[in-house]
Amino acid sequence: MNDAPEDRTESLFEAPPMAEQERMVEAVLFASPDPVGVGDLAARMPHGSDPAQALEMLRKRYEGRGVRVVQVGEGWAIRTAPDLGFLMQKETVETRKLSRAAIETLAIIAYHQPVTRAEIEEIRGVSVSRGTIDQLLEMEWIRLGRRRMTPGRPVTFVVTPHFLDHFGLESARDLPGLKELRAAGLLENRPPPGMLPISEAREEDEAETGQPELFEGEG
Amino acid sequence: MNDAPEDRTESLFEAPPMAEQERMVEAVLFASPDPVGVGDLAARMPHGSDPAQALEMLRKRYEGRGVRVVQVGEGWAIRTAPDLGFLMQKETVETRKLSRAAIETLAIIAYHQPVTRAEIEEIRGVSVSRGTIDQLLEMEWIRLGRRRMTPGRPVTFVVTPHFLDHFGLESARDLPGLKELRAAGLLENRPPPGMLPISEAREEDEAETGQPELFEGEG
Amino acid sequence: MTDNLFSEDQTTVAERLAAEALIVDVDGFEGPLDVLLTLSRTQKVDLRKISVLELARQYLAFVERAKALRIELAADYLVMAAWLAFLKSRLLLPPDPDEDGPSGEELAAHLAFQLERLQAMRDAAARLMGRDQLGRDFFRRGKGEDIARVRTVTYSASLLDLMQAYARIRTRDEFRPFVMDRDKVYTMEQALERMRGLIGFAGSWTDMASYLPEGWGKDPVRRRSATAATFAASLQLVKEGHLEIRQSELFAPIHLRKKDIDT
Repeated sequence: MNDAPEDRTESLFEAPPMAEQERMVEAVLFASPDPVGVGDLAARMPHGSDPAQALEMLRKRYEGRGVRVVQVGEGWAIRTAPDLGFLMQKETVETRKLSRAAIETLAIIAYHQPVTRAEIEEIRGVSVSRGTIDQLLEMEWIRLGRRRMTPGRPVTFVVTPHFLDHFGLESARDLPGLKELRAAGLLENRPPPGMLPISEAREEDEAETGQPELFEGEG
Repeated sequence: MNDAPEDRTESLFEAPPMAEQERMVEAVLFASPDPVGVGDLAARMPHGSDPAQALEMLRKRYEGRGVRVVQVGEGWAIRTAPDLGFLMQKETVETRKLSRAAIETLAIIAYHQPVTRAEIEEIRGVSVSRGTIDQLLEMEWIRLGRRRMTPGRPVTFVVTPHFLDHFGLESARDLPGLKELRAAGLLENRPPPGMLPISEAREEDEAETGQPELFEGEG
Repeated sequence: MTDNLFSEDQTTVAERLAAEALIVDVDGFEGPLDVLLTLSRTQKVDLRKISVLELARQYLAFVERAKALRIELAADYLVMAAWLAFLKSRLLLPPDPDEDGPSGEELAAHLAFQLERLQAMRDAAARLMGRDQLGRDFFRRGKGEDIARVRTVTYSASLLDLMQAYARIRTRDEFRPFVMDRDKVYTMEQALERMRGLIGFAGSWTDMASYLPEGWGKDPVRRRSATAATFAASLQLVKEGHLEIRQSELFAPIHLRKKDIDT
């Protein structure tokens, strides 16, 4: 994305000084409610600019301020400092409407992604209603991932940048307690020894239906 | 929410330190969709705060940055620095296919020029909207020719050098004739409509088809 | 804890109340695994050290009591009960050397793993929801400055497009765009309008066929369309409470009657 500064001097159009680039990144991030990718920044800034470095400078500058420069997946955004939330007029938060099933399903998708519906069902020990998945899809917190290369080619689910933005996560790797859970083996898809009723149901599901018909044309 | 500053513990009513107030103003201005008045700020901030002073500090802090604190009417807002406005524009060049109506109209003008609008309508069998003609004029692919010396003295249309340039033609006479169109398989469904040149075929057309009832309501 | 493994009477009143509540609330549970997880809490130990045997006993007792209270349990609860009964016997009896398959310990370990994993996911969900959230604790820019899109549209057309367009015009004579023949279609809106004017007089049961508009009864295509529209309109009027409709048997004539407002 960014050329080394030396190469640039050869170029006809010299990139603006770093301080100026920082201002530019600042202006663009301030103007945008949604995260902006580094590539997008580069496309808007003068040729030869180094948005990544400008971003890093800007991030440092806003440390401890009322707003912060945060990374959201592949993008960057300015968000108010969480400790000042009390000053804002609260929106009615959508999360209130989320059922326990939806919250658990969301967590399972986030921690186990990419994960199939059958796997979610095995972990929860109960079938996942279509409405739950639909709601999460509608909120754009999850999306369809690749199909799993197993019989029935079931679709998988993964979380979105929108989800990361909502929960203030740089990436899915920053989910709280992820390392510990992995270390404890709790994110493994451990095959049951013999026949557990729940897993049995799941295998049946995958083999027979995998419910691909519900998601047709989406993957 | 952290109540970190020690001052606050002393008295319920002691205002937070100025730096903290500045953070608050920063966050509120950022998150608010509309400019925020000083009174509004005071109402939201802890008792005893001095939003006017905090605003002034914040305004100074942003001097020369990519965004500025500006007064808008009675309120205050954060806005992009005027010299960076160019970053807020995204230039996109969109290439669109010419509409079917436009390309047909253009073809008729090219093959039959100079041609009046009524003649175009006769040949197409449907009315030609003003927008279509305007679009072609704007693209400078057609221009007005001489008026026809017939009752009403209607204007005629001809193609421009710009048109020839775009289609790689030296003159409109280079356009492939009906015979060649047929040889190329573009004209198959019809027995030869008489002779080339085209103008003859055109007269025949006028006589045969017409479909005048479709012309109605054309300005 | 081990004391009350085999003597149910020693459970405390509180525990028994909790168990009762469990059954009454069975609808509130998200499946058998959820029940097992809830039951396992009474053991008050780390999930990794849980006694699956004790858990199986509790679960079976739960199902028994549900039966006694005539609470219908969903099939998967009963499947789990059967499986746990099987597991219990495997855990209690010495292993049969002739039998294949996983040992009782292996099965118990997996169940414990499932419970631990479910609990871990619940904790993770709680931690996730406990995080600062956008629009609640931190905020985005209240009003984004719209990126002005300076859009330059250029139109393209190739010589081939031009020629094809011209060829299309010159060959259009045989071509007639497809248009639905509407003169044989009677719409529901038309039927509805007609029927609204007529139902006031339909005090007694009348064959729906008599409501067909004049001139639509002979041609079969027109009759079909009119019948369908009239029937749809009748249903609409029934729905609105203006009309009653009946049919004595399959394919019998459909009768309509004005609905009395009082009844």
